[in-house]
Amino acid sequence: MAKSIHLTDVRKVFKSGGKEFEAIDNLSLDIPAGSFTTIVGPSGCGKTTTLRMLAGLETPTSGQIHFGEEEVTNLRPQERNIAMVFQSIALYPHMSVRENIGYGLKIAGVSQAKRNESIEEAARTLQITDQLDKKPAELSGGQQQRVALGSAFVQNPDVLLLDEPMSDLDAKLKAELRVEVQRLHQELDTTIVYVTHDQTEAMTMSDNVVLLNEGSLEQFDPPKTLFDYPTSEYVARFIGTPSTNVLECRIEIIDGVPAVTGHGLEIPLPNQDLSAFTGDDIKIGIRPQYLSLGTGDHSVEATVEVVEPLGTESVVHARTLDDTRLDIVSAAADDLAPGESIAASFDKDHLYFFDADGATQLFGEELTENQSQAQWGSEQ
Amino acid sequence: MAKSIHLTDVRKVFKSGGKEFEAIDNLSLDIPAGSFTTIVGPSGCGKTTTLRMLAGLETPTSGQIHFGEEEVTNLRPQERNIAMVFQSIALYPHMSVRENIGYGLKIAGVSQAKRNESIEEAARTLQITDQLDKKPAELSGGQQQRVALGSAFVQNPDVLLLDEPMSDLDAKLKAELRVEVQRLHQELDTTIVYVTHDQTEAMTMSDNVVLLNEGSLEQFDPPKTLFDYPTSEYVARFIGTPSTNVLECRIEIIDGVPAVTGHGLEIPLPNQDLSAFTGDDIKIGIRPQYLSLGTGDHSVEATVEVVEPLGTESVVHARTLDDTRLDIVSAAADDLAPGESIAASFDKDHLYFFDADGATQLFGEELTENQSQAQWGSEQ
Amino acid sequence: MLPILYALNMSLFSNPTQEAAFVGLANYTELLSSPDFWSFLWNSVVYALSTTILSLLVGLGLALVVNQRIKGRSILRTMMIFPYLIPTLVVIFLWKFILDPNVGILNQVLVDAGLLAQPIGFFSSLKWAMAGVVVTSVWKFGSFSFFILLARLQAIDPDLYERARVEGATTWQAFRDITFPHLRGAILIILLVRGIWMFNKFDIIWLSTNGGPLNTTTTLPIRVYQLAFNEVNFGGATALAGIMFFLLAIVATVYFRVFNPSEEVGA
Amino acid sequence: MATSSKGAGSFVSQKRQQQIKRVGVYTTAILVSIFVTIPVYIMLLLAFQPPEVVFSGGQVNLIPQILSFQNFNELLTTTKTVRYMTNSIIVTGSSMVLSTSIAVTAGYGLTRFDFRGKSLTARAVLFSYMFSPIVLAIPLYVLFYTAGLLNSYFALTLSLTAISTPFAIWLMWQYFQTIPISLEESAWVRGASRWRTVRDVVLPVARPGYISAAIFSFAVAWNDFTMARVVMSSDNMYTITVGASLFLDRVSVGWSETMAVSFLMCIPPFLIALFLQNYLLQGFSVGGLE
Amino acid sequence: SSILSGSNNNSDGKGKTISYLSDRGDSKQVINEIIGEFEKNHDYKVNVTYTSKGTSTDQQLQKMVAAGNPPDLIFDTSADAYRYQRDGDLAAISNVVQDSELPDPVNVDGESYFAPTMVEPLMFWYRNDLYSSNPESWSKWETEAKQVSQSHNIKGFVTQSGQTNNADTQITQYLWQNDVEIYNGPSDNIQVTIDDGANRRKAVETYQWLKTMSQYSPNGSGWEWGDAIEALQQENAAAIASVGGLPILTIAENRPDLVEKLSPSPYPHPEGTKRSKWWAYMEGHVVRNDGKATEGAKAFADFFSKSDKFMDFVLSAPLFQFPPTRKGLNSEAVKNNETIQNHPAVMKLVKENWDSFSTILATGKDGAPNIVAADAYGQQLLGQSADQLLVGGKSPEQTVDWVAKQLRGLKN
Ligand SMILES: Nc1ncnc2c1ncn2[C@@H]1O[C@H](COP(=O)(O)OP(=O)(O)OP(=O)(O)O)[C@@H](O)[C@H]1O
Ligand SMILES: Nc1ncnc2c1ncn2[C@@H]1O[C@H](COP(=O)(O)OP(=O)(O)OP(=O)(O)O)[C@@H](O)[C@H]1O
Ligand SMILES: [Mg+2]
Ligand SMILES: [Mg+2]
Repeated sequence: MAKSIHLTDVRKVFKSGGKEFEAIDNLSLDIPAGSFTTIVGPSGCGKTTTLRMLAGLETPTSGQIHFGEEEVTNLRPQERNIAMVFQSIALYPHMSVRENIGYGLKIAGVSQAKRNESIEEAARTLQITDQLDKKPAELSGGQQQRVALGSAFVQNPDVLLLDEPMSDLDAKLKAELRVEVQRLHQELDTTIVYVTHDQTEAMTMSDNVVLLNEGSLEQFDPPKTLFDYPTSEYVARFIGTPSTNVLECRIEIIDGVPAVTGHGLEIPLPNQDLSAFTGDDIKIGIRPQYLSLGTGDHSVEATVEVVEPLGTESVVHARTLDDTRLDIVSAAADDLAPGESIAASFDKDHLYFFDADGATQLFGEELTENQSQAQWGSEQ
Repeated sequence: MAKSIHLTDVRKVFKSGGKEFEAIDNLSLDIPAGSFTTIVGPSGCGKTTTLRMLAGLETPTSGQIHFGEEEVTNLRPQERNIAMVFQSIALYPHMSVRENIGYGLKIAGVSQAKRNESIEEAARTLQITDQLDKKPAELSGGQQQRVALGSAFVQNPDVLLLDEPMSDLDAKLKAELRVEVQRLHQELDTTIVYVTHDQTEAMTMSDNVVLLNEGSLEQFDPPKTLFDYPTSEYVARFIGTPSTNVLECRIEIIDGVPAVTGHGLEIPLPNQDLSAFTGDDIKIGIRPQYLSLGTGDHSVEATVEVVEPLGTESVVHARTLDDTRLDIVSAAADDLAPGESIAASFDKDHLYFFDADGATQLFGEELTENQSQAQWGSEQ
Repeated sequence: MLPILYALNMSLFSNPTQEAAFVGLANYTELLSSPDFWSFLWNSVVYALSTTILSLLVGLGLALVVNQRIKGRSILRTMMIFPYLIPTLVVIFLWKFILDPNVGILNQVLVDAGLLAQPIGFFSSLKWAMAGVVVTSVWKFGSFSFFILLARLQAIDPDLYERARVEGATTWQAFRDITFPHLRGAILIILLVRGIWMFNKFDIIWLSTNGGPLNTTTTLPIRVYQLAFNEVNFGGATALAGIMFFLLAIVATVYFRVFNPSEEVGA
Repeated sequence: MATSSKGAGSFVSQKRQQQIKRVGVYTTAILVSIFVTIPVYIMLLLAFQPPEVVFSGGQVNLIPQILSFQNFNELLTTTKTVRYMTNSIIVTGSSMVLSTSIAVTAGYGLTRFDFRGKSLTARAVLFSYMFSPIVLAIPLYVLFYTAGLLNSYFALTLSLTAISTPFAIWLMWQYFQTIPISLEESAWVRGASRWRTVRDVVLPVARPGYISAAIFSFAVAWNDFTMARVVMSSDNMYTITVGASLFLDRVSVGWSETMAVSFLMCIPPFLIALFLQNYLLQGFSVGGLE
Repeated sequence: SSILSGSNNNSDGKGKTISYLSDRGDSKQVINEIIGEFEKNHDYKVNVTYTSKGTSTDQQLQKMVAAGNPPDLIFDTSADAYRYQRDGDLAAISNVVQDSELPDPVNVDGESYFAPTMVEPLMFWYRNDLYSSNPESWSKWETEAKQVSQSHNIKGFVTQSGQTNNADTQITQYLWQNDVEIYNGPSDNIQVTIDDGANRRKAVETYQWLKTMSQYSPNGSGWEWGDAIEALQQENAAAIASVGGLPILTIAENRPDLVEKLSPSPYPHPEGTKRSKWWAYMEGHVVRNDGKATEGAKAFADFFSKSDKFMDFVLSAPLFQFPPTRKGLNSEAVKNNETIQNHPAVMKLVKENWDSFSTILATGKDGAPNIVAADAYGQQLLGQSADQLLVGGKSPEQTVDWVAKQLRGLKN
C-alpha cells in the first residue's frame, strides 16, 4: 500500500573526526502517496542521506519522518515496508545473481517456484537472463547495477527508494528501463523516491522533483515547473544542460520606464514594478537552447571559444565582451570557428530575472502576459 | 610520454563455473599516441575488460597489445606507466582522501610538500577541498568518484585509463570536469582511453570513439563520423538519444526507378545502384531529431503514446500504423495528447538505409550529393 | 615432518629408546586387539567433539556479541582473548581452585548456600570428571574461535547488512544468509583444526584428572603418555600415536571432500 | 508479485527479536565477564595476600583483607622466576613475530598466486597437526641434539614457530581472500610494487587478520611446555612454564605462591590482549565498522 | 649459554662433564653448593638438568638415551634404579655404598647399584581435637571416624584411590598391615600371591575395611598427596595418610592455627597383627654405564654422600625427608633442626619403626628386589584397585581377583 511521506524539520549531523558536519538542514517535505518523486542536486548535497533516513538506515539528528499517519522516525528498516537500491549497489558476494534478486522474496516467505518466476521476469526486463547463475564478482558494472535494480523490482513495498539505480547503464538501456520503472510504478501500489543525476530521468519520470542545495530544500515542484519557473538562479543553473546563461545587468529608468541594461541590451519592463531594484544589479538568465545565432530584438555579442558537436546539435561556448560565459545550443553551428565573433539573440519571453541574492523576481513571459503564474508562488 | 596503443586480435575468455564466456572477441585497434579515445557500448559489452587488459590487470587469452613499439601483453601493471580510474572506484578505506589521492605520487617518490601541492590543486578542481581529511566511507558516492578521479589527475602517465569516471556526478559538475579532463589531456603528454555511457562525454571529448558490440568492434571513428555515418543499424540505434527510428520497407522499381516503399512512403533512389536489393527488405533509419511534426515531402502517420517533456524540447513516443515505434523530438509538442494521430515528416537527406543484416548501404545525403563520402569506407 | 617419520619408525620396534628389536606391526595389532582401546577411543571422541563444538559455539557467540556496538566492548574483547593466552598450567590451577572439593570455592559457595550437602570432587567423580575437563577446556579454548571469527566478522561489508535490513531480514535471517556464509570457511577450519588438537589434547586432562577416575577421562593421548612414560613402552606409545594419526587423517580427508573449507566467499 | 508482509516466516515480532537480541547480548557479556573475572579474581586474591589470611578459619576467605607481596617476595628471592620469565618473553616474542611474518607472506602468496597443487599443499600442512605431540618429544630431542641446537633461544623459537606457522598461514590465507583485489589493483596501476602494495594497502586492511595470527602464535609459544622441555636443559634457559613446574611441586609450595607465579605468567598475556586490542581499534576495519 | 648456538655436552671436552639428572629442584641451592665443592676438588664439571616430579625424569631420560646422550648420574628411586639395572644400564657403585653404612636395596650378585640419600616413610595424621585418642587399630579407626563424621561437620577419614602414587602406596600399605603377601619368590621368579589362600582372605578383609572407611571419607579418587592435605587444612577431613610430616609443612603456612591439632599415627592395623613392613620411599643416586663420564659420576655420588652439606640436603624438607641411615637420624644436624624439634612425635614414630621401613622394591622372598612390584607401582595398579572398589563398585572379592589378574599380566 503506497504511503505518503512527510519530513518535518529533519536535520542530520555527521560527526567525523571530532568535527560536526551538517548533511541535512531542516528539511521539510510532503510527498503524496503513490507519487514518483525525484531528488536531484549536486554531488554531496545530501540525497543519499535523505534516502537513508527514509529507509531507517540513519536516524535523523532531529525532526520527524512519517509514512502516512505513522511516525517512523525511529523505526528500524525491517519495520518499514520498503525496498531500496543502494548507490553502492551492495550485492551479496556469496549469492548467485538469482539468489541476490530473490533474497527479499525469500525473506518474505515466498515459495521457491514463485520466486523463480518473479526473478526470471525481472531478469528478462533487465536483460540479464544470461547472468542469472553468475556471482556478482563476475558481472560488469552495469550488470551489477541491474541486479540491484532487479531485487527492488520483484518486491512489493510501500515505499521504493532508488539511489542512482541506472548511473552505470548506457543511454539506450536507460531509456528502456525508464519505461519499465514507470510501468512498475503503475502496477505496484507504491511511492517511489528516486535519486538521480540524470536530468532526463528526473524530467521524464517524476511527478515532483526535489532539488537540494547543501542539505536544504531549494525547490520542490513538478519537473516542468522546476524547469520553466525556477525559483532561483541556483535552480535555473542546475536544471538543464548546458547550464542557464546568466548575465549581470542593472535596472535603469529609461524614458520613465524601468529597463534592464547591460551587455549592449536594453530590455524595457513597462508594466512591472521593479522600481525597488532601480539602480541595483540584476541578473538575467537565458537557457542556451533559447539563444539563437544571429541578431534579433535582443542580442548579445560574443566570441566563440569552442564548438562541441553533440550529433544533431552543437553547443557553442562563447564569451561576451566583458568575459561572461555564454553557451548557445544550435543545430547550425558546424561552421563556426573558435575566435569568430557572433551575435546571439533571444526572445525576452524566455528570460529569468534574478536579484543579487539569486532569487527569481520575474519570468520573461510575465512581461507579455502580464499576469502572475498560477503554478508558482513567488517565494522569498 | 604519450604512447600509441595497438591491439592485435585480442581475445579474452572468462571461465565461470565451468562455462567459458567470451568477453572480447578478436579486437584489433590502433590508437594514436596522445589521442583521446572513448570506448562506448551497451552494458556488459567488454569495455571494462578491454581497459583492464590495457592496464595489465587481465591477460588476453590470445592476441597482443603494444604500447608504441613495445609489446606489453604480458607486462605487469607496475611496468606500464599508466594510471587508471576504476569503475568500482576502489579507494583505500584506511587512508584519508588526501592520502588516497597522493598515493601514486608517494609511490613515485614525490616529496610530501610537492604532493600536497598537487593534491590540493586537484581537490580544488574537483571541489572536494573540504573532504580532504575524511575517510572514504564518510564521502558521498560522487565525492568518492571525484577522489578516484583526483588520484588520476595528479599523475603523469603514458596512458591514462578512465572507466566511467563521472557516472555518479551531476550534469553541471560533469560539464565542468569535462573541460578539466580535456585541459589535463592537453597539459599532460598522455594517451587517454575513456569508457563512458554518457554520449555527451563521448561526443564532446574524444578524438575517436570505439563502439563495442558483445566483445567485438562495431565501429571505430571520430565522434561526428560515428554519429553521422554509422556503419550499421546497431551503431545508428546505439548512438544518439532517443534511439534512431528504424522502419522496415522494401525496394521496388517504380517507374523504372528503384524506390523505397512502405509505411506510406515512397522514396525514389534514382541514381543509386540498389538493384541488388530489389524486392528485398530494406530498413530506413531516421533520428528523432530529424523528424518534424506535420506532413512534408516524406511523412509517416503515427499515433502518440506518450509525450515526455525534457525542458526546452519534448520527446513524442508514437507508433506507426503497423505498430513500429517512432520517436520524435520536438520543441512544440506540449499540446499533444496520447492517442492523437500525427504525421511526422523528414528530409530524405537524413535517412540511413540498412540491409536486412543491418549493414548500412546508403546515406540519405548521397541521394542528393551523388558522391561517396570520403570519411567512411563502406564496410562489409 | 621429520620427527613424525622418526616416530612412526619407532612404532615398529619393541623398545626403541634403548636397544631396539624390530617387531613389525606387532605393536599395532596388540593395541587394536585390546578392548580398552575402543573405550579410550570413545572417550577421545566424546572429549574432542564436545570441547570443539562447545568452544566453537562459545567463540561464535562471543564474537557476535563483541561485534555489536555495545558499551565496554573493548574491555570485553580484552577479557575474552585473555583465557586463550594464559598457559594451560595456569588454567588448571585456576580451575582446580574453583572445582576442587577442598579449597574449591564453587563447592564452598554451594555448600554455604545449602545447595550441596557436601563438596563434590568434580575431577574425581565418575559423573563429573569428563564435564569438568570439558568445561576447563572450553574456558580456555572458547576464545580461540572468538578472535578468529571476530576478525572475519569485521571484514564483512556493512552495506550487506543494510541491504538485508531494508529487505526485511530479521537478525536471525541476516545471520543465516550473510554472516554465516562469510564465516563458513573459518568455522569449518576451526572445527577441523580444533578437533584435531582436542583429539590430541593431553595436558588439560593429565593435569586435572590424570585420566581417572576409573579411566573415564582416559583419552588416547593420555594412554599414549602412560604407555610411553609410565609403562616405558615407547614402541607401543608411538604405535598408538600412529593409529591416532591415521584415524585423524581419514577423518580429515573425508572432511575436506565433503565440506571443502578452503572455498571462500568471493570478496 | 510479492507479498507485502515483511518478516513473514518468523514467529517473533521484530521488536521482540530486537529485545531478545539486546538481552542476549548483554547477558552474554555479563556472563562472560563473570566467567573470566572470577578465576582472575581468585588468582589476585591468593597472590596478593599471605596464605594464612586467605585460609584462616577453614574457608577460603573471598574478601581481601590486606595487601601483601609476601608471595612474590618468596618467589623472587628463592627461585629464578625473573630469569624464566625473561627467557619466555624472548622466545615468545621472536616466535610471534617470525610466525606472523611467515603467515602473512605465505598467506598472501597462497591467495594471490596460482600454482599447481596449492590447496593440496596447504591441506598437507595441516596434516602435521595430526600426530600426537606427546611422542614427538623424543624424536625432536634426538634431532636437536644431533644438530647441536640444544639450549638455544634460536632452536626453541624455531620449534615454536614451526608449531604455530601452519595454522597461522591458514588464517591469513582465509583472511586475505576477503580483501577486494581491486584495492591492490589500484595500487599496482599506480606503479606500486607487489611488496609495497602489501605494506601500504593490504596489511592495513588485513589488520584484524594478522592480529588473529599474532594472538595465535603468542598463545602457542607462551603456553608451550613440551618444546621448551625438549630444547632447554639448563636451569638458566628454562622458560617460565618449565621453570614454574620445577618449583611448584615442591612440598612447601602452596596455593598462594602458585597463584603468585600464575599472576606473573598472566601479565604478558594481559598486556598482549590489551595492546592488540587497542591496535585493532585504531583506525578502521574494511567496512568502516569503527 | 650462548643465544644462537646451543651448548652440546660433547664439546665440553671428552668425559670431563658429568651430566646429572635430578628432580630435586627444591634443593637446588644445596646441590649447587655441593657441586661447587666437588668441582673445586675434582677435574670434572657437573651439568645438572632438573626435571619436575612425576614422570618427567623418565621422559627426559628416554630422550637423552634415544639421542645417544645419556646422563651419567641420576637421582631416582630405588625401584627405578633396579629397573635400570635389569636393563643393564647401570654401573656398580659398590664402593660408594658398601664402604659406608648406607642401606643397599639394589644389590645384585654382590654389587651395589644404588646410593640412597634419603628416606620418606608413610604416616597417618589425625585431628587430636576431634579424635578422642590415637586410634591405631582398624576397629578403633572405624568407631572414631564414624563418631567424628556424625558429630562434626567433617569427614572422619580419607580413602584415596586411583592412578596416583599416593593411592598406590596407601593400598599397598593397608594390605601389608594385614600381613597380606602380595608377592613371593626370588628376584628371578616373582609370584603373585595376593589371591592365594590366606592372603586372599586377608586381602578381602582389607578391602572390606577400606570400603567401610570410605563411608566416612570424601571421594578421594585421583587425589594427589596435596589434595588430602588440603582436605585436612580446609577441615573437610579429620584424618589422612601422607608422607612423613608433609601435612605440617603445608598447613603451617596456610593454617598455622591448625598445626597443633594434628598428631601423627602409624598406619591402621587389624588387632593382633605384627607390623612387619612400613612403606618408606628411598631415593638416591645411580650411575649409568653408558654415559661419557661414568667414573666422574661415581666419584660425585661418593662425594655427595660424604659431603658435609649432605645433611643440609636432606633437611631441606624436614619431617618429610629423613637421612638414609640410623646414624644420620641420630646426628646433631637432625637433632638441632628446629622443625623437627617442634614435632617430636614424628621423630619418635620414625625412630621406633626404623627397622620395619621397607621399599616396594624389597618385596621378593626375604626382601629380594621385586621387579613386578616396581612395575606395578609404576602403573599404580593397587591404587587402581581401590578405584575399582570404591568408585567402580566392585566387591572386595572381585577387587582382589581384578588386581591379581592385573599383576599377573605385568609378569608376562
Ligand atoms: N570474472 C569474470 N567471469 C566471468 N564473466 C565475466 C567476468 N568479468 C566480466 N565478465 C563478463 O564479461 C562481459 C564484459 O564485462 P565488462 O566488465 O568488460 O563489461 P562492460 O562493458 O565494462 O560493462 P558495464 O558498462 O556494465 O561496466 C560481461 O558480460 C561480464 O558478465
Ligand atoms: N558518515 C559520514 N560522515 C561524515 N560525513 C558524511 C558521512 N556520510 C555522508 N557525509 C557527508 O554528507 C554529505 C551528503 O552526503 P550524501 O551521501 O547524502 O550525498 P549525495 O547527495 O548522495 O551525493 P552523491 O550524489 O555524490 O552521491 C556529503 O558532503 C558527505 O561528505
Ligand atoms: Mg549519494
Ligand atoms: Mg564496466
